[in-house]
Amino acid sequence: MITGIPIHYFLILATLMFFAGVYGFLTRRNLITVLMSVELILNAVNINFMAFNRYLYPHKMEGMFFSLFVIAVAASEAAVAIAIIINIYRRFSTINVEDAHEMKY
Amino acid sequence: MSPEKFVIMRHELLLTAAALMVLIVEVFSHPDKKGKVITLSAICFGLITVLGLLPSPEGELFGGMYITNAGRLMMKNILNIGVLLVFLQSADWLRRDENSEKISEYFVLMISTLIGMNFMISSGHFLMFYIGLELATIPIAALAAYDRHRNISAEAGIKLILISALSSGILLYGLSLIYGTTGSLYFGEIATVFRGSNLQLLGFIFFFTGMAFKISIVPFHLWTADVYEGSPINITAYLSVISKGAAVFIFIIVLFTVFPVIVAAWQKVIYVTSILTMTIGNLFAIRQQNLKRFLAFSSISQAGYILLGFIGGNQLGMASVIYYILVYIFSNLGAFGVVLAISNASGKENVDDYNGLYHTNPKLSLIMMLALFSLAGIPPVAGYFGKFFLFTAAAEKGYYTLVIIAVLNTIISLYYYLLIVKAMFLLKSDNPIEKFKSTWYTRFALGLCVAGIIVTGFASGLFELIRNLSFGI
Amino acid sequence: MTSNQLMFILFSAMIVVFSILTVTTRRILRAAAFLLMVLLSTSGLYFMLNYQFMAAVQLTLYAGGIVVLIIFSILLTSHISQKFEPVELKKSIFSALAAVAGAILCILTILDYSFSATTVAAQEVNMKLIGKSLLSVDYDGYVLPFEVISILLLAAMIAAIVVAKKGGPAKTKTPTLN
Amino acid sequence: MVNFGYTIWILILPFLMFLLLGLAGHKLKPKLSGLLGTIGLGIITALSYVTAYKYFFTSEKVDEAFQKLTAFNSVWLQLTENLHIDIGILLDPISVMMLIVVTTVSFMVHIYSIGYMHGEKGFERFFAFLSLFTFSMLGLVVATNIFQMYIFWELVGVSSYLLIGFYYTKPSAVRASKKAFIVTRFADMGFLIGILILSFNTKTFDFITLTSLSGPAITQTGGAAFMGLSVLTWSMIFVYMGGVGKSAMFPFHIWLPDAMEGPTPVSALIHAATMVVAGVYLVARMFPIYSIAAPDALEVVAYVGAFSSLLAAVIACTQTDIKRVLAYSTMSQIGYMMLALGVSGYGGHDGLGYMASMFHLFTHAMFKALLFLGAGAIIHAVHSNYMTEMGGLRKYLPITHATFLIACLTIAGVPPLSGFFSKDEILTAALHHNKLLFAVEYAVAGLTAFYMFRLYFSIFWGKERHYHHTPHEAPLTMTVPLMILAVGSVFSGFIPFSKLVTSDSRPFESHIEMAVAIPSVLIGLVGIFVAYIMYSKETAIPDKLATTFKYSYKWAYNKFYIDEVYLFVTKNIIFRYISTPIAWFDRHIVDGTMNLIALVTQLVSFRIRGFQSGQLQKYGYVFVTGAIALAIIFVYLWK
Amino acid sequence: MDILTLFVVIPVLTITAILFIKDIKHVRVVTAIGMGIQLIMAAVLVFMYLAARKAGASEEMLFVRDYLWFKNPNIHYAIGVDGISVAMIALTSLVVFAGIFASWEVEFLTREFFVSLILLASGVFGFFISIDLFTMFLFYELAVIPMYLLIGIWGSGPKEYSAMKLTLMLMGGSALILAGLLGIYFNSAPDGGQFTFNILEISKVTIPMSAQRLFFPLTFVGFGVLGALFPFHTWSPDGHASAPTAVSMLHAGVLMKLGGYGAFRVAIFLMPEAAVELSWIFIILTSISVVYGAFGAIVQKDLKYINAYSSVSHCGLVLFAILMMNQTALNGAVIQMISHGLMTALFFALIGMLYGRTHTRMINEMGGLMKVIPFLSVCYVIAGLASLGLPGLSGFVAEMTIFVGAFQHTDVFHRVVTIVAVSSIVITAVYILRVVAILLLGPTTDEHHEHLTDAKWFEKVSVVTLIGSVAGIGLAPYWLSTMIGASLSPLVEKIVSVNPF
Repeated sequence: MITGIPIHYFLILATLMFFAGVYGFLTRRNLITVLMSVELILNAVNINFMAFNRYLYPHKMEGMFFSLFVIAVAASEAAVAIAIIINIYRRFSTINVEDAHEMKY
Repeated sequence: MSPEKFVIMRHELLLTAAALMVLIVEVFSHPDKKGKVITLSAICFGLITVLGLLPSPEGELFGGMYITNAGRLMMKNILNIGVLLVFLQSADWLRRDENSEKISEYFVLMISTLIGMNFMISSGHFLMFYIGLELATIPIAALAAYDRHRNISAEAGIKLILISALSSGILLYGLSLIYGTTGSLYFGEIATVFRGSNLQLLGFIFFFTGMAFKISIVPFHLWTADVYEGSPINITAYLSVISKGAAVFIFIIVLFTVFPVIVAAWQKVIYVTSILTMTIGNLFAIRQQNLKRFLAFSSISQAGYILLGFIGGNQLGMASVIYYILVYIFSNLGAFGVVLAISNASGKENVDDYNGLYHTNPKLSLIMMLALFSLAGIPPVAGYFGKFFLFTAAAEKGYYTLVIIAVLNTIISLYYYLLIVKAMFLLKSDNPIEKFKSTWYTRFALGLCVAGIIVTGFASGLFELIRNLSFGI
Repeated sequence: MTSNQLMFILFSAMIVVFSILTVTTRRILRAAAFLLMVLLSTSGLYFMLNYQFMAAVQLTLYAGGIVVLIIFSILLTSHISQKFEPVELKKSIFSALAAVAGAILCILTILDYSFSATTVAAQEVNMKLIGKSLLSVDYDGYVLPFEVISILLLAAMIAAIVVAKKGGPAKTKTPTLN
Repeated sequence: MVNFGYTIWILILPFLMFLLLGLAGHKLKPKLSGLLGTIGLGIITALSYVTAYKYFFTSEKVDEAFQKLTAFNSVWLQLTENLHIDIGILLDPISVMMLIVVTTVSFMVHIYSIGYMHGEKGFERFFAFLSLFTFSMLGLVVATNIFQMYIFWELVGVSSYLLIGFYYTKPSAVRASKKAFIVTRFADMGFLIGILILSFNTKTFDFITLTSLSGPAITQTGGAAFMGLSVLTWSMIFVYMGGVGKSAMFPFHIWLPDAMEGPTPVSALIHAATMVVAGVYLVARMFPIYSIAAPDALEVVAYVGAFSSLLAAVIACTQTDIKRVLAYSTMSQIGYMMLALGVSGYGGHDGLGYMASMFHLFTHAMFKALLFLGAGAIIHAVHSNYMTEMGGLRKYLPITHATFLIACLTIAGVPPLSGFFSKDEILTAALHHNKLLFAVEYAVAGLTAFYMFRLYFSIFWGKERHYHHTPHEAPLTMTVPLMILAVGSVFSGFIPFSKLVTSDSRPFESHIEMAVAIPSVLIGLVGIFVAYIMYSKETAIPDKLATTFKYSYKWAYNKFYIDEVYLFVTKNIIFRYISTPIAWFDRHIVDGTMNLIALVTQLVSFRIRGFQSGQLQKYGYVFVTGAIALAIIFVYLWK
Repeated sequence: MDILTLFVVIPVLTITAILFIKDIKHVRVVTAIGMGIQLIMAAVLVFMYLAARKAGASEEMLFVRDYLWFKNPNIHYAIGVDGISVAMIALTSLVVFAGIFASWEVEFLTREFFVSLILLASGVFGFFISIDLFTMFLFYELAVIPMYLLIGIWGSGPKEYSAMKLTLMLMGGSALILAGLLGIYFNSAPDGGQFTFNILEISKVTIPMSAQRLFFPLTFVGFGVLGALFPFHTWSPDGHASAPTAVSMLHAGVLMKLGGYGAFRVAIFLMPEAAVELSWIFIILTSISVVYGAFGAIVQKDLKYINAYSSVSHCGLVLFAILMMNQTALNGAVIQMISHGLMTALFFALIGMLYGRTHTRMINEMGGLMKVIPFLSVCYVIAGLASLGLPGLSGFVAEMTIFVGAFQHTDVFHRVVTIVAVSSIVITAVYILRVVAILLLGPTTDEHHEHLTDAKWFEKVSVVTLIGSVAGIGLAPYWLSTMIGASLSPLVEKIVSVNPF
């Protein structure tokens, strides 16, 4: 199903998504949206792995499995992060990322 | 699986068993007797530490996904010792009322991170490496946010987990590039086809970034201070010593087994970043008032020194890095142990609060001084030997400029370590920390630290052992 | 232009647009929705790549699991109609610069590299093979990561509980620290 | 061969005495310690006389020449293969002569001091220092090598320092002692440099080797030239610098008048008879080199000597402190000796100046010690140093008066007293060498007679002053030395020096040249006469003269402002423009740099704190840009 | 156990003993006993050494022991002594012994004080017996660090600042040394073979010139910092001024000698070629040190500052002589180290005692003390005279040896700088006499000072020990000079073989 589509397309797409995520990480105010940006980043990486696997090394499934585990890890990461975010919300009554700067310098 | 393979994997298996056991005990024990969990865990972990020291066959399991050899075993043992010390030190803290609900969780999380580290160290495949890395990070974020009644604890937790997510994202991106250009994620296979094209270098740099985050190398260090300050002290200790040590270990393994081809490239990277790390870490440390934050920056600069051992790309460097981590575990945990004890007794964490400490708590002050001297690399304590070997390793490859910069940096670091010594010994205070007696756990832990600080240096056999074992990595 | 290419363009356009929307929209629930769209398009890509299993996982785990989790937490912590203040211009410009620079760097480097497809015959990815690989202890077997990830999930669960658990007795007492 | 091995005791005894009195002195009774010191010195004096007798009359002569005998020599410090500092005893005519001078005067002073210092606090200390001085001076005299001489040279310097500052609670004494030490120390630096250059070129310190006619110093007349003079000449000039300092020649003479702050016996011993002539002795000791290998340096010696003697004589005419007058007189007389050496040739009758110099040294020691001790007795009696507060004392102090008169006549060169002979020889030598120098010395002879008798008349004649209590003659311990020295002053002129102490140690015939003798006696008498007119009674002449020649008088009275120049150099230039800036520089620039490094570190540390803003997204920003930067640098820029 | 190791073991034992003593009053007694034993040991060592030499032992180092410590890097615990180290050990034990008596009355944290002091001493002893660069460096740093506590806790004035400055600057020096040592190590086998830290072995090979050019300046400056090399001397005035008596004594007396000793043993001896090539720079710096220190001392008002600047001058002379690189000058350098060690210790001891009585160190606040406390004053004068190079005291011997040695160079440069250095003897006289005049002589200016008490017995022990040694060396330098000279010959041979002068 990928004939006619060079691998570069997938890679560029993943890169764009990746850096969109990075941009989101750097600018979003809400901790949850920051977390969402992280999910974007991880998703981009997954696309990379899958594309490589399919295009270049289709005889094995390393890339695919890697993506699979990344998803699992991302899920657990998100779970913990959300737990902490909720905790923060309880304490600060806000989840604005800029408000979490009690410690500095 | 044959029993032999169990023996090969005994670190991880034992730890898993321990974690499960703690969970089970938690479930079945009486709510008022949760304190027993501490004793149980400490004893249990002590046993694991001892068992880990037993000789073991080398080997690969799971088709090369899990690799163990004497060198990696030694790294795990070193971590075990460190974690044991952390456990002992945290006993008093866990007994506080506000923590009594979550004792076993604490242990389970700690042990599971250690399992992650062990898998990371033993990995022969980047998937194992990645999962180990995350297993070693995610629970720590929760631990950093452990103190629910302290705002900064939660702040530390969120900072840690988000930055770590970003970093692992970048790391993964790098890994994906490496995978794409080499066709494998097995260490051995990558090494055979890795050539160092631009894309591979890019992948390596992103991979390096992820590791640099764990080791807190400048400019990927900024989370360190905040997280260290916000976390409970024993978590900070754990982060600064165990977590960092494990990352250093796996980093050195990866560098030497996966990327030997581009040694020239990573030497340059390390050259620059180590200078940055030492200098920036030191410059920030100078001004710190909070001891945890102070030790955070100190640990950043220590990471810079550790990189000196990498740069030689030689066996001496490898050995000295591992040795230094061992020394660093004793020294830093010594320092953190004192900070923790004092914080537990008085709630004070600032340098000013330590004024005149020697007059009320001479032993703690002496231990602190010893630990700081070891961190600063003052003879005859172990830190001196560790630093010396690191510098020797760098000098062996002719990096004299780097060595000079490093030794000049040790002067700055000596300055701020001496500030603490000054506070404890020289200054007087109207409101000193009152005299208090530590519990058996703390004493034992600090005693071990002191013994480690003193003995590790003089006992040349230890270094010889590490040198011989590190050969196989 | 083949249908493949059309589909790819469709998915990638969705991904790019929704990604950017996810990180720029000022309404949080919309952001979650856009994220969901991105994830869905991604799973479409996986279908294209002929990884149906992964596409399914993506759908269930990512779209179904994580996004739901996120939406729950949004509901817990925010008003649905809440609109963010716009991002500081300086911050957004610099961040965009960094992101664009990084993207350009990566893209140029990728374009610079000539990938050579393997000559080994492709493997039919079916559930049986996936299951076998997942439980294999040999080369290219993934039982160990599978086991370890279970520990990770367990640990994450406990971690989440530890963090989110409403305070025990300590909560009622005045904290001694700080 | 006569055995002189025992002469080592001449050195050891005073040293032991010094240790004994210095360490245990305060436990002894003062009287006892004084007595011990004096007895010790008596023994040494006796030994010296025995030695002199044996040396001059019984020791073997080779080719009629007195031999240089090394009575004792032991390596003290090995420096290089060739260079080693020895401590030993060298006996030759001049050293033996000096032994006599030093021990005699010292013995006299010891006896005198028992009376003079009676009841003073620190009596035993005084004697300890005297012993130390005697030890050092004797060591200097008998030095076998130039470095031994330097060692003892320094030691006499320090004994002089200690003795000048004996009244250490008196600020002026403290100042004077400091000044004396530092000025001579500065000169000694020249001496040391001279030694270094000399020894570098000759590879030896040993006097016998150095002065031997076939020795390295004389045969290889130095290496490369510098500013037209050979290196050897330079070294000898530097060595002479030491002599200039110690002998208070211009321009290093300023310490000597101030040194009179010390107890008078000390002035007599050190600053009149013995130590100050060390410079002369030094030149004499090295004389073959000066004469044969470095005649230019010898010229320097002559001119410095002549100028100093003139300068001192002029100043002496205006001073009112009797000890200062005597001090300038000493300087003037030493100038004579220097001049004599400077105009002397080597060997036979050419060496007349050398002989004359030594002769004058000997006689001067006698009469100048006498003058000082006499002055001491006077001061003892009237408790003042100023001749303006004295007058008509001859009634009260008959013995002192008589001996003082003898000394004055001697120094004025009235025959047949000893001064006449020695001065006459000097003038003769000068006449044969350089008419200008002769003329100067001739004038100085007149001035000498004038100011000595000005002193004499002002003290013993003139108007009687009001004294607090009637002056009385000094005790026997003080007058006996006066008398002995007076005898010496009278008769020492008859010692046949040309037979004993000559430049090449061979005797030669010398006789009085009437053409020189008669004018010199005449001018002496003229000087005495003028002084008589002006000072025997209270007259207005001196004041009138002083106002007539207001400026020259003022200059002379203020010692030509040389002290002020020195003060300017030390206070303003060294303290204000060298030391203070250096101290400032050190504290602010050098130290400041170190502090600045620390400060900059702190400042940088403060400045970069913004990185650690606490903002998670800023951390992320740094993280991402860091990663991108690393990638750009290491993937593309720096491969 | 060999005799040399005992020099490290005895201090350690003493420390242990101190730690276990209950009664704090016995601490100083135990310390004195321990260091007394050390002193006796030093004497025994001197005799053993001389006897061994007399018996014909002709090795460069005697009593050599070599234990492998680390295999790679090739680190040994290697010890051995030659005449120079024996002399330095004797000096150290003397000064330490005197120092303990000088600090007899330390009241505040007595136990800790003596422990730190002995720790410092053991570092110094270890340094002098080591012939392995690693162990040497280890002991070197060991000796520097207790200074911080000693000055910081028991010091006076701006003690924290001074202590910090001193420690940092010295550690800065040692940082350079460390780099230098590593450089030497990795060039110690230019023909292949095992690298080594052993001085004797390194001295047998020629380190490549390119390496020498880099590492000679590093090591020399590194050690020079401790040897108060201009312009790295500024720790000295502040450090000395703030340090307690015994520490000043030990520091100026012994620790600064580590600088000279190290510069000689490591920098010059191992890298003579570069030393010859680059010495001119350092010769200029050291001659500046010599004159500059002396001039700086003239206008100081604080006794300790005066002495500190004087130490800069005198230690500058040590380095100056070392750079002259011939037998005589080196001999002079070693004697100067010993001589300066003794007399500066004496100075600081006396200053401490004066301070203990008058509670000031400002010379303009004191005056006429000679009348009140004659014993101390006389001792001060003696120290001063030793310092300005009076014959019969040790300073003279050292200075003259140096000057004569330095003047043996045939080129103009060396001789001109020698003359510059000679000029310091005058300046020294100026400031010494100035102090003596203001401080001791003249009338007593402060009426409170009229009832001071003279030295107590322990002070006398301290002072007399030092004066005795100063005078002993000054009166009979021959044995010392020959002992050092004999040990120098093999070293000098190596240096001279490359020295074109």
